Amino acid sequence: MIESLVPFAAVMAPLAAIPLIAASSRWPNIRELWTLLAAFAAFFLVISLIPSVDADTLVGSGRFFIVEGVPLELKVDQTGLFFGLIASTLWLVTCFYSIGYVREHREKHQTRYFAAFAACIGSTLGIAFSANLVTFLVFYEMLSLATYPLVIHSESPKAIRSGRKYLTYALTAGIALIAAVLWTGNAAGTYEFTAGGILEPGMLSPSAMRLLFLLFIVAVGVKAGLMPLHGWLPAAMVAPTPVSALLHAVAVVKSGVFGVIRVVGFVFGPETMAAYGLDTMLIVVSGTTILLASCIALRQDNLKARLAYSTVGHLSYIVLGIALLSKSGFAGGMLHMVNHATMKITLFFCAGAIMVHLHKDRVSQLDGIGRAMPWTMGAFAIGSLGLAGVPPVNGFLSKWLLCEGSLEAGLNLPMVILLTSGLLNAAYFFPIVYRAFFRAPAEGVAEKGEAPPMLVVPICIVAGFSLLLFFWPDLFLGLARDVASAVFGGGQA
Amino acid sequence: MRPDLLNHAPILIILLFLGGAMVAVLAGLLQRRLAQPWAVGITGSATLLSLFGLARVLQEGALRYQLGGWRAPIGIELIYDPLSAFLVVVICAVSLLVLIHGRRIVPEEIPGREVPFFAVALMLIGGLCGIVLTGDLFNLYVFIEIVSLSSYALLGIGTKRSPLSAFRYLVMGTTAGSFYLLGLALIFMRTGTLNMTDLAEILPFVSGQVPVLVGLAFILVGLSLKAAIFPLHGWLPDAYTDGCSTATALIAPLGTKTALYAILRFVFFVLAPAYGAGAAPIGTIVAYAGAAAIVWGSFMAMSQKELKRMLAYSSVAQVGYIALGIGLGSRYGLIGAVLHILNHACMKACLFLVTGNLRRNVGHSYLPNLDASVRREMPWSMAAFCVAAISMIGLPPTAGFFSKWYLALGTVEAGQWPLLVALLVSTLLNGVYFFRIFEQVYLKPAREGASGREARGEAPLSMLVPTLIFAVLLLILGIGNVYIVTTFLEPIWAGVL
Amino acid sequence: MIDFFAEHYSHVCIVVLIGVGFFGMVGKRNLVKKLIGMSVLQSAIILFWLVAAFKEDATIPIVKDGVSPIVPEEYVNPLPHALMLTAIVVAVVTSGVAIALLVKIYRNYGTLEEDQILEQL
Amino acid sequence: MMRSASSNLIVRVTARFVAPVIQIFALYVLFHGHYSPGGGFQGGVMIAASIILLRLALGNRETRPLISTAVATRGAALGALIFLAVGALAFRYGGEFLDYGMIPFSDDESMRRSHGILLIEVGVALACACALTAVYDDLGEAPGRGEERSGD
Repeated sequence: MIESLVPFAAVMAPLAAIPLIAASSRWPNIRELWTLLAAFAAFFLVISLIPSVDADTLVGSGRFFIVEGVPLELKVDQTGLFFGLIASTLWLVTCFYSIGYVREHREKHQTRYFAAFAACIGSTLGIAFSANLVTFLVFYEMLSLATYPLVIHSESPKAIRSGRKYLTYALTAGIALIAAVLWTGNAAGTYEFTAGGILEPGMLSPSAMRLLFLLFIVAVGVKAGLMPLHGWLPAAMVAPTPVSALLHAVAVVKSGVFGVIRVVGFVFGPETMAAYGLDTMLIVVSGTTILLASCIALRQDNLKARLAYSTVGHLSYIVLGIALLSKSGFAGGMLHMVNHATMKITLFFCAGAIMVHLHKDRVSQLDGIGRAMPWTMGAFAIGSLGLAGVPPVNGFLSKWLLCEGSLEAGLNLPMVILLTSGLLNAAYFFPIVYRAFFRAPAEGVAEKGEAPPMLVVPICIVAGFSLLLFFWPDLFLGLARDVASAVFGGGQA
Repeated sequence: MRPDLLNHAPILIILLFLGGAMVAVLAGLLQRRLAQPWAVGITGSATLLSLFGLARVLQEGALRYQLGGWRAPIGIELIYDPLSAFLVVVICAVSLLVLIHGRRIVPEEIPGREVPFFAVALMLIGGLCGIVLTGDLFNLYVFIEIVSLSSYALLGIGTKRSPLSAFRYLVMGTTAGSFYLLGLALIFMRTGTLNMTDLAEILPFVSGQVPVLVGLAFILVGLSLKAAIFPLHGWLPDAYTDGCSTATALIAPLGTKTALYAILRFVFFVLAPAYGAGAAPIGTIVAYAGAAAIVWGSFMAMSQKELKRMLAYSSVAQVGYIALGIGLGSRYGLIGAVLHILNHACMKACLFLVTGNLRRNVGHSYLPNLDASVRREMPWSMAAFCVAAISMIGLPPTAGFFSKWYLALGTVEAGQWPLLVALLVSTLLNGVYFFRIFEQVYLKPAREGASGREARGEAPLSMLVPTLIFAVLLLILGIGNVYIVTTFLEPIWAGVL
Repeated sequence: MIDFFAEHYSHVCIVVLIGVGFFGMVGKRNLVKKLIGMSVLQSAIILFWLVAAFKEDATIPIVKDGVSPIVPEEYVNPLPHALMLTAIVVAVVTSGVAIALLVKIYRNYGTLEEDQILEQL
Repeated sequence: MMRSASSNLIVRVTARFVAPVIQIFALYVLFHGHYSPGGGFQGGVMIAASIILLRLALGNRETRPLISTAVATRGAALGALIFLAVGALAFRYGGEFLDYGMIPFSDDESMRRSHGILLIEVGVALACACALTAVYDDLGEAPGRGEERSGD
């Protein structure tokens, strides 16, 4: 392991920006400068870690004891790097988009918005780089708390109701996580994430093992939107769109999914999972979620709600891939983390651009807007194709790997679910694209033209990512495969 | 600081307060305004002294101070070990901040009575230090009564209702004291000693005798009444609600906690050799009483509309945490209990100080009437409130999370799942009643001109600074908990086993 | 039976006194009567200590000439008495504070009957 | 109210006569405290009793100027301070708190202890007498005065 302060600095960069942001609330330009500086700093710090992390080498920073016997330790392994890359890269893009969005939309409480945003990203990076369960817990709870101001941002009664709902779910998850972490530490004698798991079969009685797993799944499943724990996610769509885009498609929900990866691959380990039938439990839950969420998404007229349910479904793709306990499935799940992130953030950015520019937020209002906003809706089309699993967008790759993993595990049903869900995805996304390009626009839409560049450029960038990652998936795919090999043993690790 | 003076540090700290109180009576009659600076000065120098004393204890080990030159089992002994030295620092520092905060608010809330108020407050703090320091069971009784009497007097000044609440508190408190004394008589009859260390050595020989067991039961019930452990907490909510701001801010964080500390000392240092660590049957009862307190207190707090009353009920719950830790009787239980004594002192003090700020500048602390105007006028106070509340809920990285962590670890280790559930559920319940306030203060639109009162803005510096210091402390204590555990608690635990 | 009472009459008295004290504190609705009950309880416990320290045919523990050998049976243990002196002080101060509070309550409500005070709340 | 001066001549004269007797006996109890049952607390209480007796019998107007409430309050504090000061004086001579045997009142060890305890008892008596008087005054006082407590 290499000792270095880089992981620590990467986590602290956004957190250190918070007081600066708060202090310069009177001067929006300086305030946004801090946000951008922090975003760039975090981005380059994470990028700089890529060369030094491979399957054998970890980068760690600091062993400061947070509770007796357990250090608050940040350690970048490939899994953490994978997630850290997604979060920091997309944050940078979202920063530009956010600035454009809140100014265009004349949001109130912008300082609170940017401060909370920075806190969220700091916590997310902390989750990504956590070396043990306690550190993970600390950042997980911080993330829960930091998201609250963003959910209630508009301060409307509806937002406040959603905020309450969110808190109820998040605090319950936090409780379950504390209990699970304590129990694990007591049973396994360590909190350290270890590829292949720290809980050996036989450490706990079968029923206790299942209960512990259930606690973990409740804890991380809330953020990962596993049904029936997903209720907060559609409600949280009252938040401003960049928040929905980054946090509810990337940072927060992916923290939950990342938690599933850690729990399955690094706490329980495939052996224990299989020994107690925990994988079946997870497959059933995630499979059901995929189908149900896609069906519900079909019925949503509100664009963001449709995206939210689509998110719920796609998060379960990842969980399903991990639950398959096969190398390709695991790699596919991880790859889908990054792919879904780029595609869904594209869609959310588009929804946001439509909302601030044309003040439309319902699917039924979108007739013909593709003519006014060709770039935006073009990006939207790319995202939709990807989510439905059509090449040449990156979504195809991860879905392919997932199906392969399903076969590798000797299970057919998951593959059927995945393919069915692909159809359903097409069914709820393509009509939007169709409406936008092939229906006559409503009055006054065509003259409005394209959204401001501060919004469109980030949209094009993330859509470009989605395409790029189809042609050059090597970085992420390599990382994902390495992690899978480490977890399942053998291979090049 | 002269080193030979530090040999007397434990008694000097108590003397400073008691003597300071007397001088305050003498001097305060001449010039009323001098009372508060004098009290602050005394507490400040005691804080300094206790810090030097702590440093010395850490360097040279525990100090056993024999009063009057009489050797230990006969004379009264003060035990100045890392734990008690540390808690004395906490008591002095917390009271110092609260007394500074009282500069403006005491003359405004109870005009004309500053001198007796601050004199009695000094006696109270001296008594608190005494409880923590003493190694003699009868001396403990005397200090507990000094604290109780000062509390009755302090809480009796205030609103129209406060004398009645204070009287009820007095009746309960005296019953508790009588129980303790009765139990002590039985123990003394059987063992002939009042010294804690001595008793711990003798007790194993008589541990099964009926009078001894009855005596122990009386002592524990008496102390539990003073500490307001469920279901003996009935006096607490009224007493805390009706007192004046500074009095509650002084007594709520420290009063019941030192009684709990006395229980902790008694259970771990006197009973442990005879009955095993945690004194098995008693421990279980105490732990479950604590769990019941946590749940019941949280539910009662949720249904309150007056902020002070809500905080009082949450105190009942917080006492439950500490009781739970003591009842577990294990290493993690002890760590959790002591840390929570410390953390709760800071959290509650912070919350009550904010309540004081609200009462002074907004005119009330009635929850349904709080709205966003409060936050706009008093952004710093409310920020401090948020930190303290998050710590009460127990979210990292605030201090409250870590004491809960150790307590939960203790329950898991002992396999006491119901206790763990109570601990964790309380997090949710605390969340409910504190986020309700956040919503009010941050999101409820201000009613224009409804209050008919001109805005008084943020609290004056003398009130704001102590409040903010507490808020910052909560973060520091959270991050630094391991240092506290390894430095102050580890040697103690080594001594118990 | 009679023997038991004859031998332990002092303890029986103390138990009765404690009972009376408790009854006063719990059963009476008048605050002054509560206070009286409280005082009775305190006195009973002080009495209990003194009874426990009683020793027949013993005297105060002051050695006059210091020549004769000291026989412990001849002297009373002074400790309980000294302690109870302190306990009495505590009891007196408690009563003082209690009476002060009662005076204030009477001024605020015009009565010391708990029921009538509760009506006014 | 109830403490208006008694108009009964016998009560007044008896009280005037009895009070000094009580006080002298109180002093005996005080100064003989370390040889026989008695001491500062008992003596102090008796002095307070005599003062209160006078207040009851003669009324406040006549007795207050002799020992006013303010003086009583300060006396109580002063008494407690004497106690603490003697205790703390032991520091000066290398003893621990209240180790008055170390204070060089005399060469003889037992005499040193005797003098030390006497000083302390005087302090206690002063505190007791004054505090009880102050409490008594305070309870019947017109509204507006604060709580009272004593140093024990």
